Amino acid sequence: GSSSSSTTSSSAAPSGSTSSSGTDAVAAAQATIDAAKAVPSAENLGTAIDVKKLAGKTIYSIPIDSKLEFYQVGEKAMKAIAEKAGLKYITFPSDGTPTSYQQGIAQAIAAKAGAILLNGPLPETLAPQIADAKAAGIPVIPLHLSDKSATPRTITPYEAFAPFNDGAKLSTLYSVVDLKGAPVKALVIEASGTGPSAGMVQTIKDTLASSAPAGSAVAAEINSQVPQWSTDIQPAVQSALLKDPSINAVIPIYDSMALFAIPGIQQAAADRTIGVYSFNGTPAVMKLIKDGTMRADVAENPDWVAYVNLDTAFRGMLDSGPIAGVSGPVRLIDASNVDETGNPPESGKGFGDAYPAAYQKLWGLG
Amino acid sequence: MSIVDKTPTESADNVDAGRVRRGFFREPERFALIGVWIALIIFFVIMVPQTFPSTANLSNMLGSQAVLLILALGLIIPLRAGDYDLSIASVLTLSAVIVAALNVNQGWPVWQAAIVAVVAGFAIGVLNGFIVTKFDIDPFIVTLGIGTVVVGITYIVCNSATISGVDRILSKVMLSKPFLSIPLDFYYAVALCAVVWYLFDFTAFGQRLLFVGQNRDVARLNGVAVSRLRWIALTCSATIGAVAGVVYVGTTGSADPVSGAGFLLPAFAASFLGSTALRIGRFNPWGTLIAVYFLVTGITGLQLMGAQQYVQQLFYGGALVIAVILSKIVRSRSERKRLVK
Amino acid sequence: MSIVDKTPTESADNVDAGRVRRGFFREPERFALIGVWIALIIFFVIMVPQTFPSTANLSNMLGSQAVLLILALGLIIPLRAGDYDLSIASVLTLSAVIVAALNVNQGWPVWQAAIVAVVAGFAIGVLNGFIVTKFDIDPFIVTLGIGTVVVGITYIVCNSATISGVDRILSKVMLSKPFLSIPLDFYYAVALCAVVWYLFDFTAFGQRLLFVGQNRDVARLNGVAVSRLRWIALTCSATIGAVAGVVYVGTTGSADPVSGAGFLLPAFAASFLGSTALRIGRFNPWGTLIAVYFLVTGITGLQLMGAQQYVQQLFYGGALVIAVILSKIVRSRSERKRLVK
Amino acid sequence: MSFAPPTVNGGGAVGAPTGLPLLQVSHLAKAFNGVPALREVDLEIAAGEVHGLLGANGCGKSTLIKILAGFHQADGGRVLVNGEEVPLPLGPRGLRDHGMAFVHQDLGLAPSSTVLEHMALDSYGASPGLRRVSWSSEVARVEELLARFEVRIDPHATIDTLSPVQRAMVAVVRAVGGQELLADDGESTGRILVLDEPTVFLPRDEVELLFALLRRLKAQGDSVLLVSHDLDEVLAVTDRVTVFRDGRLVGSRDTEGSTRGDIVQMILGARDEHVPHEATTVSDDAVPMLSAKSISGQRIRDLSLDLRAGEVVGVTGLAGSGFEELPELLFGARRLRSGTIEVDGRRVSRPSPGEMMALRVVLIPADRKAEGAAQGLTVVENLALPFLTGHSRGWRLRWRELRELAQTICRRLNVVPPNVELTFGNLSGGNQQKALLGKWLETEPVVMLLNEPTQGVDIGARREIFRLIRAAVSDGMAVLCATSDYEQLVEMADRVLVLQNGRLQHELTGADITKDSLAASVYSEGAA
Ligand SMILES: Nc1ncnc2c1ncn2[C@@H]1O[C@H](COP(=O)(O)OP(=O)(O)OP(=O)(O)O)[C@@H](O)[C@H]1O
Ligand SMILES: Nc1ncnc2c1ncn2[C@@H]1O[C@H](COP(=O)(O)OP(=O)(O)OP(=O)(O)O)[C@@H](O)[C@H]1O
Ligand SMILES: [Mg+2]
Ligand SMILES: [Mg+2]
Repeated sequence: GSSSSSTTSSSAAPSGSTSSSGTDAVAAAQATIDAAKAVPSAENLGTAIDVKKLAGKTIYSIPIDSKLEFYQVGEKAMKAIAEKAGLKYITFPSDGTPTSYQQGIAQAIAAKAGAILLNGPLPETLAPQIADAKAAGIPVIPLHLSDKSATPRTITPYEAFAPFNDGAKLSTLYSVVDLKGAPVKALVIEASGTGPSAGMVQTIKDTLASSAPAGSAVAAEINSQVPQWSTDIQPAVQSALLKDPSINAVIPIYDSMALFAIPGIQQAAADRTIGVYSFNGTPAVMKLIKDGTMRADVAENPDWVAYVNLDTAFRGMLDSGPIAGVSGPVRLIDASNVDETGNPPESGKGFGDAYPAAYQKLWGLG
Repeated sequence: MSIVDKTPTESADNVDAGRVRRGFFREPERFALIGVWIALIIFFVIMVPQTFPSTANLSNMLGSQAVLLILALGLIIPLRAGDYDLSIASVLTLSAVIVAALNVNQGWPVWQAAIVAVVAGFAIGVLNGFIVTKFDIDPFIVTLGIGTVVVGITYIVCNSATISGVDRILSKVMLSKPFLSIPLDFYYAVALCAVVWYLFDFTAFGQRLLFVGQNRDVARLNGVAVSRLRWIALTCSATIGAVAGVVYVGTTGSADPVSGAGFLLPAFAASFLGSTALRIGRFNPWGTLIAVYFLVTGITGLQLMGAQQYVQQLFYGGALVIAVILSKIVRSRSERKRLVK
Repeated sequence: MSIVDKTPTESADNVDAGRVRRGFFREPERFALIGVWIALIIFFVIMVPQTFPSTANLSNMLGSQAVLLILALGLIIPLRAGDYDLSIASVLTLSAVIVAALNVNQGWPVWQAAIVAVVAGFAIGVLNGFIVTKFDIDPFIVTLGIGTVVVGITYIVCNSATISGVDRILSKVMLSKPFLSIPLDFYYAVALCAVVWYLFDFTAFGQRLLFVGQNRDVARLNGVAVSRLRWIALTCSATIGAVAGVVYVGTTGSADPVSGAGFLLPAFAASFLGSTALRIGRFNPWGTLIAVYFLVTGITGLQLMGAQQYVQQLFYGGALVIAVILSKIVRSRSERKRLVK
Repeated sequence: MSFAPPTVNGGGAVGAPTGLPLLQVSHLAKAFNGVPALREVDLEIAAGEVHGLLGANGCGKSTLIKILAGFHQADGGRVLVNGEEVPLPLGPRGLRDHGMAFVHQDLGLAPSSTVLEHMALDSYGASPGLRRVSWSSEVARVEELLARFEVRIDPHATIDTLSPVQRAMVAVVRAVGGQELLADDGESTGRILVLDEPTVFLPRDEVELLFALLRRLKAQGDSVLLVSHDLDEVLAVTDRVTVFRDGRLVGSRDTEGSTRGDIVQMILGARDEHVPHEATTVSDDAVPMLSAKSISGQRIRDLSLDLRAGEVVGVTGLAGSGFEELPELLFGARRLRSGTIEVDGRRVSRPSPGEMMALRVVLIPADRKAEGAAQGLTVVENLALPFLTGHSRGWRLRWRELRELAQTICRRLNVVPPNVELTFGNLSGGNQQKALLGKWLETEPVVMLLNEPTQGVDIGARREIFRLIRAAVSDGMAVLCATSDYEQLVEMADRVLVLQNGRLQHELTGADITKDSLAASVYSEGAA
């Protein structure tokens, strides 16, 4: 339970590559933001497949920790969709330990599952068990682990991607817009233990270098492993803000981090106006947008994600070839559109209602 | 396995001199930890002159550790009686979640929610104490088990979700900075320190607790109600754990079912490290306070110096061990010195 | 034990009478835990008839807990000598990370990497023992501190990231199922159980360890080299912790700097729960094995019944407490029986 | 239960060649935290002698023994065995591998381990101990040993289930057995058995049997070092005695032709004037301070007795007769199986130490180290414990008052050193005992329950303790004193209850209380 955060001044991006003037950057960013605030569309979801063939099969899903809200919501959504499509869906009650994932896969194999979904656990940490599944002819499909720009793993040809880097990019751009042309001095909070972390941090740096006013940069990074968020993030944020008074934006790569970062900001810099911009769309966090403590959150729609995940799962079970670079959409939530997410905000609200039908059609069930 | 260092708290240099030595400067080893602490502060003042000595940083360091300090103060009460309480961190989490759930989801006034949370903690403490004393079972495993059950309950209460948006009043009560720009929760922690100190050093309860921790039979043959005291001690720790939970909600404005666990080992570290200061070999509140702020001083300083995360880990662990070793060495050194004169 | 709160395992009368009931059926309370375990198994066989009794499930239950069992077996060695080793989980993590780093990043043969890892664990144990015995400091805080340092080192070794792609050979050595379709690592764990059992019950070393744990002064008055034994015990635990780490890498094919910590409390739970079986009040390997598989039986059964995860938590904690209470009740019950005749 | 002189087997070879002493200790010094406990003492033990080591409490006897056993490390001096120097410091095993075996003052037994496990400890000597232990042969050896000494104790019984007497026997038998093992390994010729106050727990008859054993050992060329405060024992069994005073050697002399007085003078440096007390008989119709009606405990069966103000009631009997259980039973420290207890007319339903103390009944337990005081806390903290509520303003303790109180107690019983800030454990046990007695007298009890009150206390202290108890009694306190030390009963008891098999068998009063009459009634018809 000791501190595990770090603050390293990253060298500012070469100003040559930064966009000419602050105002242009803001304008450009503003355009992207406005687009991202709109309800995402449900077009071109990929080639059609026939899911009827899969009726009666069982899907086993192993979340990182079945207790956690984020996974509960997702699992519930996927269960509903799978059953609607005529499949059985079982969520393995994992408890966050690799041991429980191993047990989950073993049980899935024992139960002759049609597919195993890794909703969070890293495939690399389960190589032997995944090999067993392969041997048993069961496809293992990682969900929501890598950005859609990533290339699928060799051990798991089918993988459902997520728009992590889009999220990082949008939350960064929002800070640009928010600061009205002033150079962004961002404090980035990451969790190197999680898969997408490195990519998202890189995206933030690139965005600040390419599409932010000159002089924008990541002023400090805090790296905190998930178990230590509660004890470490707040003091680390406080120290970082003290250490570097120029920091004017805080970008936690996952919005659950914001819950610990915000008190730190209020403590160490009550007098400064520092916006918090993040990614995920956790209801508890979107609520903070309502009361202004949080500026913007790039939200995913767990329900939509569930469709994407199962689409990939079905394709895996049918072995109809993976489709690269597809993921669920994101919508940027700020004070202007937070009310569309419900009151109090609920995950999944504010993404329109076109996509379920679209997927039913895609799967030949509609 | 004794958890209290039973080596004599007095060296025997004053044997032949019937004269009673109780002066402040008796036993320099009592101040070894403070010495290291001061050295550390000086080091950082030199290394990070602009930010480290700033009031902002001071208030940052003092404020950010209040929850941990309160938790550790709860822990040392059963520790003094020779009992571990491993459930205290789970109680903190449950209490925090109860406050948030009642206040946010049920719309109760926050102070009512807080009372319910503390009562819940109290009840858990009573249960711990009951099992430990009635069935005479090692508290280590009892509190480990009950703690796990409490975690389960926590998930039910908050229905596995993070609950945010707790009434701002609570945060104000905890974080506003009326004097010296130090947040209130620090003052609460210090106040609790004083209370525990009074309890330990100036009340019959404290003395009896000490005997229970040192030798249950002796305590019992001297008419001390050993079981009742152990029970009370475990109840105190759980109740204080719940209070820490309320403060925690105040500082974060939200509550989730996992956060609290991270506090357990640091709280133990602080308690044991504290028992090497001021009253060597005995768990004592002021020593615990010093331990907490000694550790955070190091961590914060390193953060301000921009050290890597692992450097902080190395410091945390290293400091723990070295500080303890040091107080031992100084002790025997000073004993030898006393012998020659 | 003393005149106070007498719960003699033998009434003095039948001591004079000479014979104490010995042999298998002495002290039924020794089997309370096994009884509960069997009851649990029957319950699940009835509730989940198709999957629970399947060989697949059996091999799953047995195999998945090998790492935990090995860790717990390491833990009970210092526990028998009265010392806690809180660093053992960190050692497991470090060892796992060393194997992965050397094998994957440095391209060493995996068995060489494993040797290095175990040696590292051995060294940490030696350090723990040195500090504890030379400076006479409570192992609880020493191992807590060293454990934290070890975590720091772990982050350096793996540079805060998960390392995957460890040589499949290792996984084969751990997971292939030559007999009864039970993974090999289970047999390793059982073998270690037997070794520790031999050590505890059939060697002078084990006997001396027992006396050290019960009363250090008595042990010394009997010419036992107390410090050396405690030192050795702490070295054993760390070394076995490292071995557990190697097995762990085998089962996951990868290593990360955090997941190991999750084993600490379960290992303690198993050790203490185990001390309520077979040899009541003494940490013993077979009891530990029973405890580990008793707990996993419950968890797995609940999983197969599709219970929510918090239900598992409630079971885990509840089972811990109830099992311990039960063995106490049965004990005093059977004592009263013995006293009357 | 008896403790018969066995035929000791093994190592019959008579002692060391020539007149070389078996053990020769010279200029041995030891200080604790700078306080000298031993100042350059010498000690010589010849082959085939029983050697007494005498001295007042805290004079360094046990310290010397603990050094030889490897428990403490000497600060300086030389140790020679059979004329060969043994380099200091001795390892953890001390001189065990040179044929010495020890029975320590506190017996050195672990409560929750079995007799067998204790005896097994000796079987491996200094080996690293990874060799397999054959339990069957261990059991055989131990059972043979116990049988030979006619000690009827189950090898698998844990120590905490044994009476103090049984524990003492186990300790002694075990030491002898350990030496035989060495003999079998042919490791040693003449051997030395060291006994630090072994008799304090033993009733007369057992003591006699123990001495018979010692004579036997001596007969075969082995030697014995015996620490005792009972001069009659010493005169009876030893050939030579060495006397220490405050860590210094006073001298050695042959027991042959020494009188009790000579030795007392060596120990105290003063003549010893023996004052027998005249028993005061209290009329039976005086109200009983404490009365027990048909109480039963673990051994005691349906026993009734009254304690009246101003009398000292002694309780004695054979080992296992239950007399040693009585004080604890009356104090509520042991579970009362049946019967009722009244204090000062008030009925106590379920007696507990707390309740009894509230009624001003106090107990001084036999096991001073484990139950008398918290060894790790200071003297003042230990002495203050019963007075906390009395000396607090509201909730606040008045430490100054408590400190003064502790100082007066120490002064009154001249506890040395008189520093109340000292860790209690650093007091010699005799001084610990005085301090504890003073503490309880200070509470002005109406009933005082004593269990072996002068156990391991030197004559000087013993006299003081008697005087203090008498004084309190004459102020109307009632005392119950359970002891197997007849001399003590003669010296202070007005009435003596003799128990057999947990039941009251005889009652002696006034002038009838003599060593002989006590012995007679203890062994009279119906005795086990
Ligand atoms: N471990 C220790 N720490 C501090 N002081 C000690 C220690 N052991 C012995 N002493 C002191 O050394 C002196 C000698 O003690 P020792 O036990 O040898 O006396 P003794 O001759 O055995 O007395 P007794 O007849 O009461 O057994 C005592 O004053 C005692 O307080
Ligand atoms: N660990 C320790 N720390 C301090 N003092 C100790 C320690 N162990 C023993 N002592 C002291 O060492 C001395 C030796 O104790 P020992 O067991 O010989 O009995 P004693 O107290 O001398 O007995 P008595 O006075 O009844 O003959 C005692 O003063 C005891 O208090
Ligand atoms: Mg002594
Ligand atoms: Mg003595």
